[in-house]
Amino acid sequence: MHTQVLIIGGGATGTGLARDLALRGVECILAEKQDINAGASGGNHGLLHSGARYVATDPASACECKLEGRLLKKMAPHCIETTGGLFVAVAGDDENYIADFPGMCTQAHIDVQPVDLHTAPEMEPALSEKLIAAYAVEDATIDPFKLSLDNIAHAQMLGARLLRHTRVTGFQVNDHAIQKVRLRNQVDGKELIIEAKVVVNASGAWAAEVAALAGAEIQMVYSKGSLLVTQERISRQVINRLRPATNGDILVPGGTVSILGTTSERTASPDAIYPEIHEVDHIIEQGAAMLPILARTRYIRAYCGVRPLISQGEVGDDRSVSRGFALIDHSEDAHPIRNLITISGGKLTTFRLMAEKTADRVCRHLGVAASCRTRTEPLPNTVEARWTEPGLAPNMWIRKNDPQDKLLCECEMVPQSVVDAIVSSLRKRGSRPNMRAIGLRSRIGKGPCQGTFCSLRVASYLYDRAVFSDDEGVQELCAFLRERWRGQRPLLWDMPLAQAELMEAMHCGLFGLELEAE
Amino acid sequence: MKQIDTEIMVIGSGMAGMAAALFSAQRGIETVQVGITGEINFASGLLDLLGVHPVSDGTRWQDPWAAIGQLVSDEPRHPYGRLSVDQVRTAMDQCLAFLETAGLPYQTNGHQNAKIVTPAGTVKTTFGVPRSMFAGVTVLAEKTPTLLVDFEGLRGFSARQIAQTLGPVWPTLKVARIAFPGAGGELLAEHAARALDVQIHRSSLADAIQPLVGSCRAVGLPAVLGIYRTAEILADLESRLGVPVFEVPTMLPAVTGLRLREAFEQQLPRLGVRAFYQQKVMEAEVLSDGSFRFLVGNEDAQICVRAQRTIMASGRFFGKGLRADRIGIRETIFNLPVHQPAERTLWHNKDLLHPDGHPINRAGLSVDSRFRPTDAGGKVIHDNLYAAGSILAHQDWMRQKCGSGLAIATAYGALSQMK
Amino acid sequence: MAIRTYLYFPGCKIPRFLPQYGRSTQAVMAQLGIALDETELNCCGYPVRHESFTAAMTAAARNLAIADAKGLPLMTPCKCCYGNLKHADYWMRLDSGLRRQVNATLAAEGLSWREDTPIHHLLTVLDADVGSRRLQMLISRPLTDLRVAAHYGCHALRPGKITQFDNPLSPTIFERLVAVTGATAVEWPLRLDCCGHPLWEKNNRFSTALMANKIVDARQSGAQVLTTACTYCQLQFDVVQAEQASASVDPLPAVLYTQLLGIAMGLPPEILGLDDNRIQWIPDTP
Amino acid sequence: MFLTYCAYLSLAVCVAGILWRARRWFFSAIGPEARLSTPGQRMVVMFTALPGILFSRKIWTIFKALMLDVLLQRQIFRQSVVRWIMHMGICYGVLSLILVHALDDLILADLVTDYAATRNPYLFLRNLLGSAVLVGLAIAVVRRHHVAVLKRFNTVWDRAILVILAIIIFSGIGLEATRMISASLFEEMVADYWGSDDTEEITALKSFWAQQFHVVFATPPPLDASHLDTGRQLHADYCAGCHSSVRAAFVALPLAKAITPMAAIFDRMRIDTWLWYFHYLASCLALAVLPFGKLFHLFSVPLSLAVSSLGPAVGQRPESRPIRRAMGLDACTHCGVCSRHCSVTPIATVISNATILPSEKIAEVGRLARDQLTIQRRWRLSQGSRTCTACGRCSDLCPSGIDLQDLWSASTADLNRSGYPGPHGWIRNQSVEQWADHAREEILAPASTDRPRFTGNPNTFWACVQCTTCTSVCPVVAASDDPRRDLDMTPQQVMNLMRLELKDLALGCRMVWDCVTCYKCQEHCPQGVPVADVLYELRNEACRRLDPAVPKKD
Repeated sequence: MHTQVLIIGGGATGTGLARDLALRGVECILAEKQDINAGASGGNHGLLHSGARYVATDPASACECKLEGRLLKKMAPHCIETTGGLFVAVAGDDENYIADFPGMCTQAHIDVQPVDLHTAPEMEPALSEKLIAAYAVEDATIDPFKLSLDNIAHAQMLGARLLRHTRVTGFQVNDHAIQKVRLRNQVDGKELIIEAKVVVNASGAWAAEVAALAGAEIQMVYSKGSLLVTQERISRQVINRLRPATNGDILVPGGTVSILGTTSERTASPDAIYPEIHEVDHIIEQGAAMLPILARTRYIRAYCGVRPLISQGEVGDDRSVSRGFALIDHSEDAHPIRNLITISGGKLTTFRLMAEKTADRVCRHLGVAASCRTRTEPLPNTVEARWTEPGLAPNMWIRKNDPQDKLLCECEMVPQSVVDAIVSSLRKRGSRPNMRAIGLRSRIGKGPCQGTFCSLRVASYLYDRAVFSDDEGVQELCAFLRERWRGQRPLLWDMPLAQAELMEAMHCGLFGLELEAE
Repeated sequence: MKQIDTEIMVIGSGMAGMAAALFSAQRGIETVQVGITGEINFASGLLDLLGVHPVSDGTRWQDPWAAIGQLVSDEPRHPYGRLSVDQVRTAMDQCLAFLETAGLPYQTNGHQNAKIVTPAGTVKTTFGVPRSMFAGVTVLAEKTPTLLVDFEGLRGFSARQIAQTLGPVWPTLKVARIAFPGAGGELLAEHAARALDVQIHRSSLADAIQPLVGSCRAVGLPAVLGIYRTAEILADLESRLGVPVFEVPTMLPAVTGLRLREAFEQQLPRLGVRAFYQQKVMEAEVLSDGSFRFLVGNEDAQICVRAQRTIMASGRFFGKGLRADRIGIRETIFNLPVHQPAERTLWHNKDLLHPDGHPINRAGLSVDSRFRPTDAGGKVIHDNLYAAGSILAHQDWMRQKCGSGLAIATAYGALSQMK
Repeated sequence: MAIRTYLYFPGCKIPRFLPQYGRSTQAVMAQLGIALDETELNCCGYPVRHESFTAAMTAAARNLAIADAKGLPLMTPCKCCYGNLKHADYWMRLDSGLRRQVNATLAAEGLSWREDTPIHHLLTVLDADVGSRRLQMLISRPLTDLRVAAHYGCHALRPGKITQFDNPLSPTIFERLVAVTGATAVEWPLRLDCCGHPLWEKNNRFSTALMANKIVDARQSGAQVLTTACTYCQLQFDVVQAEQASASVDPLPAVLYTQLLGIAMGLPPEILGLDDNRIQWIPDTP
Repeated sequence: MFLTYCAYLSLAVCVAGILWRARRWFFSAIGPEARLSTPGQRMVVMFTALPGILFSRKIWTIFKALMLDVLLQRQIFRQSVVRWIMHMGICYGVLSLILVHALDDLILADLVTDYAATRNPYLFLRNLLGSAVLVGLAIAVVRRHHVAVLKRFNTVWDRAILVILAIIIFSGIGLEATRMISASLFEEMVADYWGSDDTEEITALKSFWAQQFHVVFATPPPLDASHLDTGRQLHADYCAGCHSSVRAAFVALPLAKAITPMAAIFDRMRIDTWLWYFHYLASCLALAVLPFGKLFHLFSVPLSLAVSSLGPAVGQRPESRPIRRAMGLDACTHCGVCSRHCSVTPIATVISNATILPSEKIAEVGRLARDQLTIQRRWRLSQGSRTCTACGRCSDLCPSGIDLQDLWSASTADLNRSGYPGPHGWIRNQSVEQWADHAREEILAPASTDRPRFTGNPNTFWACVQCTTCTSVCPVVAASDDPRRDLDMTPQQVMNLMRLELKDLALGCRMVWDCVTCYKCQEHCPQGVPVADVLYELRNEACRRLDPAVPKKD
């Protein structure tokens, strides 16, 4: 295959870059070794930062956040809920920090309004009585899956190509330029070669790995962050702990649930990471100080992501490492590679800016004059990406009232028609539908039953629709349930434990999946 | 408050509780049974004895008795280890005999395990199979040309899925999908079963299948052939279709489990068991004379039960016999010591389908040779307190495929070893 | 034996729509030497539960308060009344807010709800307070070789934790009482299901479908008559069935338990109002 | 002269009014049967039926009813003796006053040769009857303001009727008293009936009248024996023929004595003449308004009782039922007995809707029949009607013999037909979607009573493991061959909507309204989710949102 630009990595940056380039009329292919947002882009809060969180450590990127946030609210309103946010401190928090906070915000040009301690509980009844300070900020929430899916969908409409489950296995580098890129399809193992004028390494936490394949060197720090999903929505707004950034100090509402996070733990590699039990307990304890109900409420899922932090060799907490992004043009390395660019670090909030800057650099390499259009061109709200929105499926299902359209997932009320839509959109883009892909693009399996019942219903439905054949269903079931399990395991006590027992009783006790699993 | 005196109090109305109440009533002992019919609602209806050992190798056994022998020698603390093979056999026989009289006949593959198809397309190793399903065991074994029928709107059951999955081993398995007579849209197994029970649509069902049979020598259907009149319905269909008809297990909760539940719930009170279903033990205390006093009810306790002996068959987490918080696992009625992993990180493997299974599933009550709960030091806690069923430690019924056998046998064991 | 007195709660429907239930109950109770206090009471609240939970509870609680003031146990022949009175008893005990609100309303009449007002259904009175032994003694014409399907009626049975009527999943009280009359209680799968009356004149298709299922099942199980101990259920199985009866299927007679018992006690059918039943059942008398 | 005109005018008004009321009996179409016949047909039916009744043994039943229930008012006597005394006092007091007093010139003057209003027994009777009425009025007032149900709903007419009667009686007594003491009147009489100008004799007569008849003269006459003897003599010759002793006026006399001090002023003002006009006009007014308010029951109740003595409405010919209902509406005296015994009265203490009470509902039904109800009041009436349990107590107890139960079923049928079938029907006529938009929570003010106890509280649904048991055991879902088409949703799906905080979508869903409340779902739920209670609560919530009277947020 030939193309102008090969983008490696289908996270927020990669998909954003694909769209940016496509809008500039640059031909590109995006290769993702798993699926959209498989890495940090899918393993975060879905928080559109006001910037106030970084005023102490990194005023520059704090301001970046503010501007990008405001821009995204205009360009992609359908991915964003403008909840507003609160910074709250409780008895025992660092008095000096609280005192300096407003000042630091004004210096960084971040807008904050002090909220008096009587009105704060009216805004958010779940807040602790030990409240000692509260400030209102411009926080909002963003659906990262919808965002990336819309970005890539738009890019594809404009001619970009997407290769899911396709991993880069090597580069053929002759006289300081990548000639060929070798890739392998993870599903059927087929090898393929891509010749691209410019290769962009947007593989986030795997950037160093990928660069290394081309012989380039990047100093990178892996910082894992774990998050918890509560069963119900606990607050209307985003709630931040008013203290130097640390663990378990942000609660972000997301549709009908809330997301509590996060931790920061060094890991040796970005692979094989899990939300660990001690992290979970730690987050809950910390969060409960702000919102006591967090100690009692039911959690339905835990997940984690790895923050790719380009290290400038500093020491200390990874949070103090710049959250600003790193755009590395390897043509300027000691051992230059003329057509390799690495973009990494940064935040979800600034993904567009990162894409823009990268695209500018790419265009300079290609000698293309076209300028960025993502500042002015609103992101189209594509149909295939909308099913990740909680409550949308039941709404459509009820209003459409088609007697033949049965629910496959009862918890989140996802009907057959949604599965059909996702299957056909996947096929339209030339990729094979599987249960995890469908799960990623809908709410299936994201409710309290965590796949206990919907998994088999979806599998058998896909057999009926001849999407599945032979015995692949069994492996699909195993894979889907294993995927769900990652996020359940750290939360298995009380009710969820009973739920999990029921799940194992059916899928292992009755179906004996453990005996079939590869 | 109502006051009741009894010899035996059975706590729990899952498989083990039902079996315990049955055996004790059959022995003519005064019995009170209390429990929420949670777990048995989710019984598959298949009576496992022992299918897999050791779980880490996933070795499946054709001869459950031999398997038990092996298991007991490898894992002496396994509840089966507290029983002789004969006891297990007698327990099973007595239970199957009861089910026969209760109008829910079972069949076994002689003394061997049986293999049966699941809705996921996998093949399950089990022991006691409802007679309405047994033809399925035979045709699977002989790979008979068979028509597997499924229904429109019955979610989670696709004949095509089963046939595709078993294709390599059972090429002669044909499939057909029909609309369940008189039903459009979503179909629930229990509703289909009730409709067939009250004779609605029986003939039209046969008429719908008839033309599809062709050269097939057996017909399989999802397990919806009635709850109370299964034998009658089956005979009816077979005579109309002229080939053996059998049921295939469905997703849980399944009609086959419901039949078990109904058989026990309706028959036990008739055998003289004073059953308080859907009620919990609110308070339990051990009296100085070694007997027990229970307050039974719900938010507000209504009945006071005094019992000489007590059998705990209160199940695990789903059955609410055990309860876990972030710190550890408790037994919910007497707060008995629970054998459990040292900390929560050890409860579950990171892989759901890890061959070793999850350590927490082997947590529970350790018991002495007479099924009396013991503390860590092996000391019996109350002379007249017994435990049976899945609440027992050192077993993993889900992975070993020994749920029902364990429940029935340990219930029998506990009873037969009372003084 | 000493005459026991109950505060009689006939409910709203009996006087106008099912007088035979009232008459037969009176007659049987007289035979048993049980006195019924007929103080005027108000609606049990069940009909208004769709509209307002609080209103339903208030109405019920007022009756309980009156019973309490008179110091009499309350007895109703209607399962729906029984159910709602029990609901009130339960929620008033559990929900202090409701208790305060309701008692405030009752105070205007100098009444107030207090715990532990005994609430009985006709059947529990016969089974527990009178007892089958004493009933047995009064049976002069056992209904041998009559096969009866006992219909339980939902609102007395469920939710068991509130109504405390009998084991909600496998009750036996009605079969026991049928056996007392000398008749055989048949086993029929749908015995615990709904008669369909709550939907009558709201959704007649479902209402009659539910009834039809039960009747088919009862007949299939060999029942000659179906017996009820609830005003609404009887109205459904007698009046509605009679109205729905087509030429093809002959209806299954529905007899009130008090009528059944009365006949077995040798009381004349007129007193028991057997002729008032829309679907005639003539006991084969020696 | 003027007064006579007034009298005839009010009589005319009265007659016209009666005819107008009577017309309604045929023209107001209440109940489904009304659509089967025209007013004309109904009239024909009634008048053709009349002879059949009058010349049959039925007439005896009617006669008995009239005797016992109208004349002796047995029903009222049974219910409360005090009320009976009240009613008898007013009823017979007023009627006999009309006969022996108001109409004396027409009746007594002819019957009795030497009739004079100032002679006994008439003088005494007038006082007696007047006081009887007063006693009745007193009881009525007390009752209206102390019986719980009544005092909440006193209408203008309940008060007006009492006020008018009181005015007539008091003015009458006042009139008698003032005339008694009036000197001017005395002189007029002397001039007219005696015509002597012998001052000495006149003085003597004055002395006697001053002493015996309490006339008050500007200059008090001498009261010595000789004057009095002469006075007595003259009185016997000229006055005694028309004037009995005023001691018989046991009400007016004390009053006369009481006002003696003011006699001179009163006499100068000729207050007696004013009172006379006042008394007369008040009576005319009473006559004129008679057909337009509660007073009409003088005619309508006997009629109603007569009709009801022929048995309940259902038994009668369909054409005659609407007539009877209309008569029933007229026969209501708003005495409140029905509401005092109504089986659902306690419910009206929680649901504030007067039309739950029969005594209030009947008036509203009248307005419904005359098509005078706003949407909101129609809805309230339909709520009042569906709250009725048809226990029939009201019909059994009504002293006016109105078949209220029949009236309710008729009006309920009318409401259903005119688009007020109550929530069950109402919801059925809309799709879930329309519903969700129609009754969104945010457009409503929060609930005052019946705050949701299960819905809106995530804990209610936490335990759910999605096992579908609630749906599997549901007999209604089982009865449907296509649940989605018939019920929109299954119980489990309703529970999940609650968990997902999409309550608006659940309210209009037919599963909620076709639930038979058999509680199987709740009983069988392995996790103790109160499924049926939630469905019940959703109905409460929907009823609240349906009620047009519920305040909307601005």
